Amino acid sequence: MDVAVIAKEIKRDDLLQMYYYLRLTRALEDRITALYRQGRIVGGVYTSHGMEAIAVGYASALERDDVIAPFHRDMGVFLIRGFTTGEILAQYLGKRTGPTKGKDGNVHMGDLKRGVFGFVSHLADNLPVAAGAALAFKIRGESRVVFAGTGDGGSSRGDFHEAMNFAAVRKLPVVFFCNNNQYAYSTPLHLQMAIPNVVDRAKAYGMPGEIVDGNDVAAVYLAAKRAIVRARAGEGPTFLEFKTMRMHGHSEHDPAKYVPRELLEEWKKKDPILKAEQLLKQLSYGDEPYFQEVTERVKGEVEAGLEFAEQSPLPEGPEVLEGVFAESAGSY
Amino acid sequence: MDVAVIAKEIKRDDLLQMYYYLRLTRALEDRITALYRQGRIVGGVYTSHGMEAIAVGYASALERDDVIAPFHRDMGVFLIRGFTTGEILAQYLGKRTGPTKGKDGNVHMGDLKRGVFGFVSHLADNLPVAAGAALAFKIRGESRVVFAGTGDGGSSRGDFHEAMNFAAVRKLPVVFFCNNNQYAYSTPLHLQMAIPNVVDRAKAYGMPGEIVDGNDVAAVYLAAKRAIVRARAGEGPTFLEFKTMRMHGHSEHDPAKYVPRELLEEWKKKDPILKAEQLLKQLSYGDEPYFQEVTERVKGEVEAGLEFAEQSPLPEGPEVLEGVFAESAGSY
Amino acid sequence: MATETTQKQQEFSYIEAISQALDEEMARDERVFLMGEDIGMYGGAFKITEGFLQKYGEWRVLDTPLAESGIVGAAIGAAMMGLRPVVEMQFADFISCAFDQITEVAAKNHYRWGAAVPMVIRAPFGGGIHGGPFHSECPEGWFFHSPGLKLVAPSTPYDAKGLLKAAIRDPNPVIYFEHKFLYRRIKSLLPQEDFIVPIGKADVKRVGNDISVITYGAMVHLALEAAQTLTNEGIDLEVVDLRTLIPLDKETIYSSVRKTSKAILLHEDNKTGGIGAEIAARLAEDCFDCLDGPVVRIAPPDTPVPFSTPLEEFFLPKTGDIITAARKLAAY
Amino acid sequence: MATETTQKQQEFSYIEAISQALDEEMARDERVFLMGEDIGMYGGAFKITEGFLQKYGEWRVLDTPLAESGIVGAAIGAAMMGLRPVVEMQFADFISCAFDQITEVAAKNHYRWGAAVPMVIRAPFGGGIHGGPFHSECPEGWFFHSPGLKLVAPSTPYDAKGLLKAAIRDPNPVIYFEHKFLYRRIKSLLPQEDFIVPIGKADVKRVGNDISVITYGAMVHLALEAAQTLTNEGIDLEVVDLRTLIPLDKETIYSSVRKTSKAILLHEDNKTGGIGAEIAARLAEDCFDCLDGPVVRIAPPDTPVPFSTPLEEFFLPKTGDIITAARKLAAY
Ligand SMILES: Cc1ncc(C[n+]2csc(CCOP(=O)(O)OP(=O)(O)O)c2C)c(N)n1
Ligand SMILES: Cc1ncc(C[n+]2csc(CCOP(=O)(O)OP(=O)(O)O)c2C)c(N)n1
Ligand SMILES: [Mg+2]
Ligand SMILES: [Mg+2]
Repeated sequence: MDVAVIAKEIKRDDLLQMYYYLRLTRALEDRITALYRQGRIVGGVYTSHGMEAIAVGYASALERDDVIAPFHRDMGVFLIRGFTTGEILAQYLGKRTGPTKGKDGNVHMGDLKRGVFGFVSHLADNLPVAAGAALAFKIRGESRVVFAGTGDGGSSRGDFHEAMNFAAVRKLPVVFFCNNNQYAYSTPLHLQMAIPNVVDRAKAYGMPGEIVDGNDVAAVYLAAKRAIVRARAGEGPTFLEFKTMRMHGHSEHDPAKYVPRELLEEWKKKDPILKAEQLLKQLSYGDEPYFQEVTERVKGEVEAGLEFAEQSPLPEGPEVLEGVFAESAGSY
Repeated sequence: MDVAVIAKEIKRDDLLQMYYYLRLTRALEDRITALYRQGRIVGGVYTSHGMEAIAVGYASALERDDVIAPFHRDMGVFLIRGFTTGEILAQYLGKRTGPTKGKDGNVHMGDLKRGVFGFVSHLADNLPVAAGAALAFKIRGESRVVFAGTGDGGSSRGDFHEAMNFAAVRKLPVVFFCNNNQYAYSTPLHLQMAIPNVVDRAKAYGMPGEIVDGNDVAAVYLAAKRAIVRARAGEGPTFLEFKTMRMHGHSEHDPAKYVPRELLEEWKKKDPILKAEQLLKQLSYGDEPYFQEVTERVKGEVEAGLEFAEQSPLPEGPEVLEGVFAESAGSY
Repeated sequence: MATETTQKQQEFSYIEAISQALDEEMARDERVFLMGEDIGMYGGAFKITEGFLQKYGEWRVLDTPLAESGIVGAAIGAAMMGLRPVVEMQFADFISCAFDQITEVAAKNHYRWGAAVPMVIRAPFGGGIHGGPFHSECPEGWFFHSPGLKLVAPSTPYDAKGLLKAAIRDPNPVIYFEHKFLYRRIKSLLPQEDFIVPIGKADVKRVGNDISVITYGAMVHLALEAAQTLTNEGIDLEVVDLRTLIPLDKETIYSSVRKTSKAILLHEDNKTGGIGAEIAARLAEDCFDCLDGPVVRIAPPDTPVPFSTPLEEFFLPKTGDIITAARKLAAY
Repeated sequence: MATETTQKQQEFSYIEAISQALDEEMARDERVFLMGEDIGMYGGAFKITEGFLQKYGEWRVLDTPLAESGIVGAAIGAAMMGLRPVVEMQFADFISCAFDQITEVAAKNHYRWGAAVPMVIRAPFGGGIHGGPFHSECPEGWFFHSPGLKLVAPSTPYDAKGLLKAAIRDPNPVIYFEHKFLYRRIKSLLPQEDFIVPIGKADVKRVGNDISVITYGAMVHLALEAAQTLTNEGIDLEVVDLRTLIPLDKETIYSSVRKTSKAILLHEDNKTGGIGAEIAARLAEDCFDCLDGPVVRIAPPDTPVPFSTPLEEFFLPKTGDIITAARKLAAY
């Protein structure tokens, strides 16, 4: 990205805040990974390691009353939407103070009040749901937007097709994105699709698409902004393909031996935090001591969160029976 | 279509046979419609009236050991594959001598021995199934091809997406087609998709696509041939969009008031039988007396079939219990 | 003459009751909107929403692409944001295409992360109309097993109207099984004022002392017919109309069986895995001492719904089956 | 020492038994092939097919796109042509995405038009592994209701191997529920020669006189544990392992209950609509006179499977539940 363009298009504070969230995401997920290795996490761990710029970039581009249906590597979304490190770690430890009160695990957090949909494991299931939220905005005449994601893998599912098509026909204010991180679990792209870019799928719906460097938080932010503006203007959905690379295993138990070392080496150089620091330096918004300071700060926040989570109570057995049915429904 | 090309590419006998099947399809379905109006048909009636060239054209382009997963307006397929008018009318009268022995109705006929898959109401469900049959051919190293169809409506379903994508990834010997007849039941194209042509969907799979005049049996035949040759050569699937118009209601109970009269008038001039007769005349393969003779001949076949069907027994109640499970499975 | 006219004006068919409920709820609450295939311009395959598009406009009566999963997903999203979507399946059979969205997203969202999903899926179900295996299904058995869903199935115009209103006002996902066979076959008076039939309450449609026939949907009328015939023989059937399948009204069921000591479970759904199984289990568990004879299930055999008339007649439960079973049970 | 080694060589875990069955059937019959996500290069999420790609090649071990409906549909097509596909669901939970293909196409093809569909879907199911609502489901209850499907669920390495072989050789669609919790937790000796466990035959895993515990899958081991404890109290449990859920082995169930006069139905599937309901209904119908007490169901409550440890523990049936119920029933 052209530094001059960035300087013009993104406010300094916004960039610094994105850097902070990149760092916070990294610190939080690294801590979760470490806890996982110590056997202290309940269930599996899927991280956005090396892909943090996607969630941080697009969530920063949205307004507070926009709605997000995050993908399963979008930790940044939760942080930006005000889920505390304590709440999040409580979720990973199965504590009652987590956003799902122990009912569900890991990244499956959601909260309508904070405009984040709980992730559904069944990949792509939340895409039609996101289109439906956008439909609600359109019906009510609100100028709000929905941001909803899938992976390269999830884009093979029928619900992807049905969601994209419906959103395009009705020109709904929704932005779909794909984190193309080269693999679906162990499956490389060429066994998933016969097209060079996932964005080629947008044409099938009459929807504009864009390829974006998913490791460049500024690029993600600006592409998201463009799509959001378009959606808000009533011009309908956009599809964004964020090119990136999954740097860890599919989940933390997976050594990912199927990924060529060279590929990882190559992408390591494009680490989103590294890129962000280079940018901040070029713009003279930040320097090494500053980066150090932020790194320390987020570390503290993670540790404080962990303390909260560890001191939080586990749910009690009979809580199983609560919440199958809703007593009332709100408006969001 | 250029008459010289047709003369060169299609044998006289093949063209005459296609004309015969067009006439037979028309006569059979018109008879079924008349029976329906008399209340003599069990269940609903969906016809290919005005769209006969599609099934006749593509089924004529296939070899006998190729397999077809027809769409629900492809009566010509059954006739070409040797389903007699008697069997077919027995099906429509719910008789035991119909291909489904009364278990299912109308166009839901199939027979593995004759290489025709029974239609599944749930539109697009048979597309992944067709891809799977093509996979079997590929695995066994056979040079057979599968032809499988949907409508413009069915192309919105997730199974369309999953089938097309899988077939493209594995370069399976299957040809997908869409009969784009402007409507899905009452729903016009602009409420179904935001693209000008259904064929635009092929690009999302890295699959070549072609738009074909669906009312020109020679054009359908030649386009099908090209796609079949490609599939047989191991080059993978093709998507064909046959442009046409549904000239009756969705089913015979539907007066289709939502279709503008002018549209029907316009398409009436492009009637596939009319077109075929013009072509045969241009090529001096046929003249009015000949057309008259064929028309009479097929009428006789339909009436003979009706006699067979009417004299056939209905199934008996306890036959309900037969056939839930297979005792053995064959190889086809 | 004058009174007769007045009375006639208040008599409505089952299908009219459904239309009225939709119309009144849409007028009452602007959050209520409709989605489905061919429900707008065409007024729906069964004409239940005829005139609605003109009255409420294209953003409250949405003709959708042919994509059940996408439509249901979109309804979930809109419901979570605070709207009250009512989705029409053209036939209940096609709900299989939306199964994943219903069971994994709609049913679980509130339990998992507290997001209420106030939506209704209308599913025209059942046989007796020569629909064959894809247009006659009773799919309710598929959904007993997904905690978080409510299932209702009215048997009269009164219940049809009152339950649909209750379903629309419920904060949970409700599948509303409306029996196609009853649409135009039964009429009754409806109150002019607003009313609901509460979800979760069965209704004793006929008080009797000897045997409880526990049933729902079209079968209620069969049970009432059988009861009529059996009075002459001194066998006094009580007909319990479940109305709601989930959550079951155990109190009404148990108190009926406590009185009669004998139970027939009657449904049109396949025998194995139908709601009859669940009720039999609960009786055997909670009401064992009050049973004076075997719990008899009357239901179709475990086959798809066959097409041809003699097959479908054999398949469907008949008044005679109830009479025979009741005689045997009375003599037990 | 030498004999110990020999014995050890013949002792295999449940997961090894599954791998062996697949390997042996692939070696025995070249029509057998595998499809699924990450089953090739990676050897499957649970490593069941590790080394298979190298041994059998990419056309008999197909890594597929992430698209369950498309994969199952393709398997149906390949099966109809004469191959013997075995599809792996990565987790049983994702079978909801293929629900339509399974219930509408696979289950009905033979009944409707005589096309056998000899295929197997392997579904790793069940809880106890901190999987939460989307990785712990027992979806078998969804499929009782679709005539044409067979459902099996082994509890031991012997049954796992024998039933998988039988399923692969069966000419019908079979869903094979393999319990994830048992994968590496139980071992047993396996015969060296080829053997099958016939579909449709239950197995009395422990002979006893006082109460029949009818169960399957992981719960079999709980029942055996409870039986052990109860011997000291003079309560003699008979443990009937269903092994096949559809078609049910009524003879074995009834003859056990005729002997003991008391039945506990135990499953990990949700209580409402589980197979326990069906068996209770059949007992109440066909075996009423032989019952000397209520039919007790032990099953999780009607909620999704919760994530956090204390919740999941509360949710899952425990040995103590069986003991308590058995004591009560014995005293009845
Ligand atoms: C419908 C469905 N099938 C299978 C899975 C199991 N699964 C979880 S993540 C995953 C791979 C996802 O790949 P992709 O969409 O590219 O996302 P990534 O993890 O690479 O970000 C698979 C197969 C699932 N979650 N949902
Ligand atoms: C999954 C599914 N949903 C709904 C229907 C009901 N239905 C039958 S045909 C039809 C319209 C089909 O339109 P199209 O695919 O364009 O085919 P055409 O009839 O125009 O040839 C609909 C909605 C169906 N058969 N399957
Ligand atoms: Mg990926
Ligand atoms: Mg059409």
